Amino acid sequence: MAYQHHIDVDRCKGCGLCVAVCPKKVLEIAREVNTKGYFPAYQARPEDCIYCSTCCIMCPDVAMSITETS
Amino acid sequence: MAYQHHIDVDRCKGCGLCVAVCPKKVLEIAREVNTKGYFPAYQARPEDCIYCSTCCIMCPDVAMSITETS
Amino acid sequence: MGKTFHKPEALSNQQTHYCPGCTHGVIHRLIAEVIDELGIRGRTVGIAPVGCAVLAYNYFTFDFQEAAHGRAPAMATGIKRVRPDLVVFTYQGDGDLASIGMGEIVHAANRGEKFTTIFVNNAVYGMTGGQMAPTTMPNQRTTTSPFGRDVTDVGMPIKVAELLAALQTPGYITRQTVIRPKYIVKAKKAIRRAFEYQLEGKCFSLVEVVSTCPTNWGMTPLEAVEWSENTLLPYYPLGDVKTPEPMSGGTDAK
Amino acid sequence: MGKTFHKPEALSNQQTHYCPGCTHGVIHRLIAEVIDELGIRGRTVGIAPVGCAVLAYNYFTFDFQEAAHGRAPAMATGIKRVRPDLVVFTYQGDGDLASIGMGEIVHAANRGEKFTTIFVNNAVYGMTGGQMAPTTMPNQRTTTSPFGRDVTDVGMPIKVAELLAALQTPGYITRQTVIRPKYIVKAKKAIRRAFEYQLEGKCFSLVEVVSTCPTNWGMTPLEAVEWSENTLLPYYPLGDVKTPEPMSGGTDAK
Amino acid sequence: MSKVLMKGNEAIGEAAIRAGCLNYFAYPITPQSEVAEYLARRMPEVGGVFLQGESEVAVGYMIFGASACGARVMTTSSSPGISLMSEAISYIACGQCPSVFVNIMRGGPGLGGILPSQGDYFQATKGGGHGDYRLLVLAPASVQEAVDMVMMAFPLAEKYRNPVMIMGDGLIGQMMEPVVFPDHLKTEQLNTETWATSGMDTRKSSTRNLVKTLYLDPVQLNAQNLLLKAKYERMKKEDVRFEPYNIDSDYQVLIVSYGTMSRVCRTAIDNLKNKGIQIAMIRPQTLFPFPETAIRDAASKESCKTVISIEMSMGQMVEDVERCVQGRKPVEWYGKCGGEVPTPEEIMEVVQSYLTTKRKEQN
Amino acid sequence: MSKVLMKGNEAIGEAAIRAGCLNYFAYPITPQSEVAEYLARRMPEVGGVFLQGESEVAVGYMIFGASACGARVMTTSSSPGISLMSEAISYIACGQCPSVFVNIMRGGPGLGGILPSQGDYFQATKGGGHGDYRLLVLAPASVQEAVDMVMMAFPLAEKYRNPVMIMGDGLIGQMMEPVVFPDHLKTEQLNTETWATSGMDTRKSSTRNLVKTLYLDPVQLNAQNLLLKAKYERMKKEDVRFEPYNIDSDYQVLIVSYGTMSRVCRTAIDNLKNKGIQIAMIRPQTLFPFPETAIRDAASKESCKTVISIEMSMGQMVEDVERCVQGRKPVEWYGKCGGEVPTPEEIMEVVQSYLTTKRKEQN
Amino acid sequence: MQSEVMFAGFGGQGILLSAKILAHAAMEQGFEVVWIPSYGPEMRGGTAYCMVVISDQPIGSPIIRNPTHLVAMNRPSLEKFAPVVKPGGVILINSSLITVGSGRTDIDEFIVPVNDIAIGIGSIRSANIVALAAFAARSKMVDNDILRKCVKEEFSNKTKLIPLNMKAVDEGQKAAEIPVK
Amino acid sequence: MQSEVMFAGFGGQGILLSAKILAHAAMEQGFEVVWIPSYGPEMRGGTAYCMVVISDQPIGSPIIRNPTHLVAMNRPSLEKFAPVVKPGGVILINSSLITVGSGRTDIDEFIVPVNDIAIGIGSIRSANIVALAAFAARSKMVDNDILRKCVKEEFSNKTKLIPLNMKAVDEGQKAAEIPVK
Ligand SMILES: Cc1ncc(C[n+]2csc(CCOP(=O)(O)OP(=O)(O)O)c2C)c(N)n1
Ligand SMILES: Cc1ncc(C[n+]2csc(CCOP(=O)(O)OP(=O)(O)O)c2C)c(N)n1
Ligand code: SF4
Ligand code: SF4
Ligand code: SF4
Ligand code: SF4
Ligand code: SF4
Ligand code: SF4
Ligand SMILES: [Mg+2]
Ligand SMILES: [Mg+2]
Repeated sequence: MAYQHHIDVDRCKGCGLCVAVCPKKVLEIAREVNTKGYFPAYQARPEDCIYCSTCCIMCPDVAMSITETS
Repeated sequence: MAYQHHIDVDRCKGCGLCVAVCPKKVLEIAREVNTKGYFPAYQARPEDCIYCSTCCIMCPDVAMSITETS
Repeated sequence: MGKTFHKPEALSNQQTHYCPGCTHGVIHRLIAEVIDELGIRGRTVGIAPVGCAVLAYNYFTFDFQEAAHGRAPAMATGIKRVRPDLVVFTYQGDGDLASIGMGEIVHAANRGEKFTTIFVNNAVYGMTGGQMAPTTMPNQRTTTSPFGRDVTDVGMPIKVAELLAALQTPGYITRQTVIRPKYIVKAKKAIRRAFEYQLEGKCFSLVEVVSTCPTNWGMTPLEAVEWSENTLLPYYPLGDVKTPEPMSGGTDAK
Repeated sequence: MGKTFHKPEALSNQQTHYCPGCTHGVIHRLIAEVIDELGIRGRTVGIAPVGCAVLAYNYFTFDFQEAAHGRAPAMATGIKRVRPDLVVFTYQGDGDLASIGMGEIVHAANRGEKFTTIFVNNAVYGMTGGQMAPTTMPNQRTTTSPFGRDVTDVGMPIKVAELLAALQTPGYITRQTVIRPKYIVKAKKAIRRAFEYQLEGKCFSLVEVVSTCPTNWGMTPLEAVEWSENTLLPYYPLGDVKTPEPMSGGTDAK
Repeated sequence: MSKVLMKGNEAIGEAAIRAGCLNYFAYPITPQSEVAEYLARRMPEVGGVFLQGESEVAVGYMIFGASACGARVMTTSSSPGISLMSEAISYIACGQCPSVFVNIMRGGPGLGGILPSQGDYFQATKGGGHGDYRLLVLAPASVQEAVDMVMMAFPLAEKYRNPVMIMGDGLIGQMMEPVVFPDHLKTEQLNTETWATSGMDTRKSSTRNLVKTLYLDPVQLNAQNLLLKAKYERMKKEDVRFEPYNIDSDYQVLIVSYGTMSRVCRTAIDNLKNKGIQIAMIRPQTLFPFPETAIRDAASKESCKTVISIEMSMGQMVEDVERCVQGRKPVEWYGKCGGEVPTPEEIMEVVQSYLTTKRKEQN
Repeated sequence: MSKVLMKGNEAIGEAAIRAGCLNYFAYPITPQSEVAEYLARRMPEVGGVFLQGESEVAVGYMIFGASACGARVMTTSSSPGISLMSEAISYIACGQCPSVFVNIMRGGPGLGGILPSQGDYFQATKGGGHGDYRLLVLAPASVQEAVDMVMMAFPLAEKYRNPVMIMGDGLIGQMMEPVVFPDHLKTEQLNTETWATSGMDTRKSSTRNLVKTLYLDPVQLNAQNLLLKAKYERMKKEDVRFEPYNIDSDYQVLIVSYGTMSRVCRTAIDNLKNKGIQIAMIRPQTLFPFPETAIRDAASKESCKTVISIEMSMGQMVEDVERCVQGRKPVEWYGKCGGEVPTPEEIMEVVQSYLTTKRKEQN
Repeated sequence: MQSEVMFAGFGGQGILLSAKILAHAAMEQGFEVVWIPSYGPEMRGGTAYCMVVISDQPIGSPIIRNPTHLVAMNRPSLEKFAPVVKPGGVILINSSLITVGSGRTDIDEFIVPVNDIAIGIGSIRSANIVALAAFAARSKMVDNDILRKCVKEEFSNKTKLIPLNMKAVDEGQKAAEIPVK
Repeated sequence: MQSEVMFAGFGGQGILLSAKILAHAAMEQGFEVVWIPSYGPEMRGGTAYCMVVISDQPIGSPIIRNPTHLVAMNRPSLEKFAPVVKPGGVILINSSLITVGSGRTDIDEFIVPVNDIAIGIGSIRSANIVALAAFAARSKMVDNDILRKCVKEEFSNKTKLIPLNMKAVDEGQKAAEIPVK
């Protein structure tokens, strides 16, 4: 089974909490603003992601989801 | 030194609390109403009074006083 | 115990409107005696509640304000903040303080307002005709708990002293009663101490006084005293619940 | 920990108005997850406070009412008394619950009203721009304590969970936080337990959640998390403060 | 049902139950505590809810919560208690939740006294709370009418989805009169599907309901206010109630008076009639909507020289009377308050003074 | 003093200090919280008292307590907060304690919105609380006037021993304008000897003072009410304040408007004047006492066809306007509320519609 | 025709109850009635009084300054209300507690040792019913049978007290047989 | 003559402050001024805007639907307010964040890479002052010296920031030297 890690860029407020809690240091904050004026998080090193969902649990804005792909 | 035990009949509401607490059973409730319609307490056995002021301490209506007479 | 006994100066001559045997009168007198002894009549402001003691102002001989139902602690705060030199106390019933006025007393206690509260717990709304109070005992019948207080429906009686003692701000919180002479003597000492803490600017102080309401309990004054002793005191134990300093050896607390 | 993660059904799609990194959002999600898991969305009524979470109703997909400032517990009482079959919770901030609404929460808890309160303690008035709350820490600067909270002037921060636990009526009172994933997992269990007690008709339940307010604390979200952990948690210790039954062995409380 | 002799307060409690109101929240206050005491006994008998709230502030929001989820609900209080509910009443009006508030008025302001008064006319009719809202206000003049108005209040509250207030003075609550209770009310149950927070399962709906009063967008808040205004205008059209007395005579003075005060006026009018002096009265039964047209028309009658608003207050309703008389006749006020109730003799004297002395200049 | 650019809320705080008010109790609420925030910094500087109360209910009684012992004291709040103070205000009025309440109004009813509104006119002028009492109500139209009125409010409160309310809308609190602060007020200190609970030693008196509002005897309570009524009548004689605008022209329409709304009307009047259309305005600066005579006289002018009350509310002041115009001219209302502020263009259109279309029948 | 009866005495003398029974009986007899208590924080002793208005017409003002009759159970009540009673009415004086007269000659001064009678039949607590029955008989305001029925009904959930109070009605009526002066 | 300037952008861009300084400078120059914030629960991000009205007459309505000028610090602000600006005014566009134009031809479209300039002189936080100075110079609304003085005064209790903001004023003014199209 494979997983897909998705960040809804326009929901993200760039708070950085997910970046801080990711055990694999996968996430970083982008340098481009989104439509709301925030700098959103993105998976800088997606290959390191272990889909542990820690970032999702931390995110106050439900901006992240993990989907099972077959 | 002598003491005078005084009951202000019209202040007394006849509650009987003083009667109950007097260690010497000096007090009783009268059978005549006062101007307010209450049956006031009186010293039925003044000779037994030891002027301990227990009745005064208990009286909710400050209807009793003890005065020093020379 | 002195051999003479007179009406204290801080108490007026006016006869109270309280029912026969109601211990509100005893509590009034103790306050007056303490004020006399401390010599603070000229700088004391009392605050009457809404409750049977609403007319308390008639029975004292110093400045008084009358509060709205439950708001005496807010009024006392107003006075004490603008005039810290005055000695301020509130006199409140259990409906007044523990029901409608819960927010005000908790916050005044928590701010550590430097006034004194005399809290008269008679387990019922006296003035309005005997409705249930937050302090009404389990199964106690009142006009609004005609089948007895059902604790599964409206909860347990509130122990005000213990509740306020749970706050972190230092304060003096004690529970006393005046239903018998031996208790009256202790209650007076506690009231005096409460005023002393205020005079020292030390803390908020509250004396809960377990009282009676023969009229609304449907009892004679003597029966009321018994009921208070046998039913209220076991649930509302007497003694200091909180002191602002480590308790000194010789207090009158249990 | 499941390997997939999605927005719960009880949460709407609408984006919140909360500031970046504000943990109100995490708490919302936990409530929604619990409601999904218990399958009670169709019979739940939430009550939004006046505070930053005033618009909380926009973020959930079940019936909601919006209360006046501090009065959510009274509204919840009104609903639960006339419709005991509904599942009712209030969501309240520290200004809302611990300042203006102190009377209402104490009495709802004391009556043992069968609803659940989620109490978000962020040590400040968020919505109105960072004024002092009853839970503001000693020396913490806010717009109305510009020189820091002076505890000799306005008293110590109120420990709401401990205060309510001092009541005699049984209840479930716990303190949690959501500032780090490890705490979030525990907080969710506590929220679930709080709802379960309600579903069992057992008691009043309250989950205090120590939160953050990066905006009014003048911090980045990460700084806020640190400050919360280092300054708030020592004063507001986590864990169950009161349970309605003897605590079972394997709870998550410390 | 046969006649029973009953205290107004208890009759109000019984009427609520017969109106299908099985939910009552209140806080004790003289002179209305008997409503609570009565319902503390009665509600358990009928399987209803009785709860003594911790304060009037809390009770106001218990009413809001309960009515928002679609329950028929009532509270009773007296003047200071109603002041404490004024924030809640403003919320409930904005949230459009049907509910019934009874104010058995006592003397004010402040703690005042506990005797009958009508000092809360302004508070009830102009809104004690903040913002643009109105209550539909019913003013009974007897125990029987109090009962009838309670029975009427719930359907009206539901018709408009608006709080209804019943304003009695202390006497209405405290006196006993014979009453006949109407049968239990058989109204269609209010349709709460579209708005009440009754739980989606209960409604078998997948749309959630929301009861709120916050409208951050001023356009929306203005729209909400226009919606409310339209309801109040509709009340003015459809639910003005009043009782004329001796209105077909060639009256020289028109009295406007309500509640207990109007009964005193009726006695005065009868006595004066015996002396050959014709006086008429309009007794508003709804204080809002106010019987504006009726009063203006009655004041316009040729024979009428003066209009007097007679109140157990220091001149409150008189402002509404002045407003609707529109200068056609001089408008005067007479009243006492704080528990003093003017006697028929006093009223007769006052009325006669306007007939004999030079008509006073209006200010 | 020189001009400073200052936010209305902060200017109100500063003005209080200059008026000698060193005691401030309040609870935060938008759009007035900056008063509290300003005074939280300033009061310690001047040795004054700043306290954030736990609720508006409590704050109301802190004000009562402090003013009863003779201190000059102020609070500020906004609509829902004022509702919560209404019981206290009724008490303070009855207890005759001078004190100043500022209401920076927001949209209502209920939680409403936080934008400027004038929805609390009734509440302020007719008494949100129970019983017969009145507040003296001042309505500033600019930050400078807010300052001036705060400076004026304390002497007025003391003159009448009555609470004074300052009614600004959210804009008055939130906008910045240049202000010049008057010198510190040099009023004689109020004589509190005879009534304030300042402690007998302080007064060097052996008579105690008592501040109360309970009068169980109805004769006494009626007397207390008559005493209050006499004060309100005196206010009507001595302290009506208003500002006429373009009143010497041959205006066809008379506008009555206050506060921020009146500034919009002024712009509309200026614009119409440029188009050759004359409109006048009476701007009440005191909402109670209301400038009744001024409005009646202005409405009576031959050229005037219509009177329009323009409000940021759904028709409140219009009732007072109707009352005092006494049918001499048709009285109309225009307004929006809940944070919507009518623009000058809208006002111009409304006014013109009364000039061109057939004059509407009055209801 | 309208009658107005003032019942007055100490709190605890059962004033409100006897007034209520009179009103009830009058209602049963087909009259319009109003029962108006003096309510107040007077539960704490002091004076209690209560007005009953009985009429064959709808009753207007419930505020009566000059009642047509007075039942005075104690001295302060007599002193307070005797002067305001309308000429021609009955003033019942409880002579067990009142040692003076009404000072009026234009009324029917009706002296009954109410407390003594009540004690005589077994309990001071029936004094209010003694007074009520005596007054009702003397004033002929309500029918004897209806009064008995109403007294019974009033005590229907304290049935133990019915015999005592029936005796009180009898004795009260007997007292009224003294001819009018 | 009355000018009305709308300042608009994200919360946190210092919109209210730059508007305040403009109002202050205009006041110092002898004009009547009003500064009207959009207040709200908007402290939680979103859009912030603020109006400054400057006039040689007492200012009537503080409610302006059609300002004479606009300082647009982000794209949503430009889109929202550009259409309502009165013909003839200045529309400043912060081209660092806005990649489109105003779409108006009847105004002076004034394009300034505000953020880039601010970053260039050392801190993005001076962007608001850059924009203010650029706008003030372009619209010739207030005197340069007075503006400088007012900026200094504003930072008088954060003196460390004065040099940065003086540079921002300079750079802003420089940006305005681009001739009007
Ligand atoms: C706002 C308000 N609510 C209710 C009342 C009515 N009221 C007067 S006294 C009282 C209860 C008093 O009970 P408590 O405080 O226990 O005093 P007690 O009479 O027992 O000494 C109530 C509810 C009131 N005056 N004001
Ligand atoms: C009666 C009343 N008083 C005051 C306010 C203003 N007000 C709105 S939110 C708030 C404080 C909210 O703080 P808190 O409850 O801690 O919630 P947070 O925003 O921190 O989540 C206040 C005082 C109001 N709306 N109504
Ligand atoms: S799922 Fe885990 S590893 Fe992947 S980005 Fe999130 S926290 Fe990092
Ligand atoms: S926690 Fe959520 S909102 Fe914050 S940066 Fe990460 S994805 Fe964005
Ligand atoms: S003084 Fe002592 S002995 Fe004398 S009567 Fe009183 S209690 Fe009894
Ligand atoms: S205690 Fe006082 S009031 Fe009671 S009977 Fe004795 S003297 Fe009388
Ligand atoms: S009612 Fe109760 S509390 Fe009140 S005076 Fe009587 S006995 Fe005392
Ligand atoms: S102000 Fe504070 S509590 Fe409110 S949304 Fe922002 S960070 Fe959260
Ligand atoms: Mg009590
Ligand atoms: Mg908070």
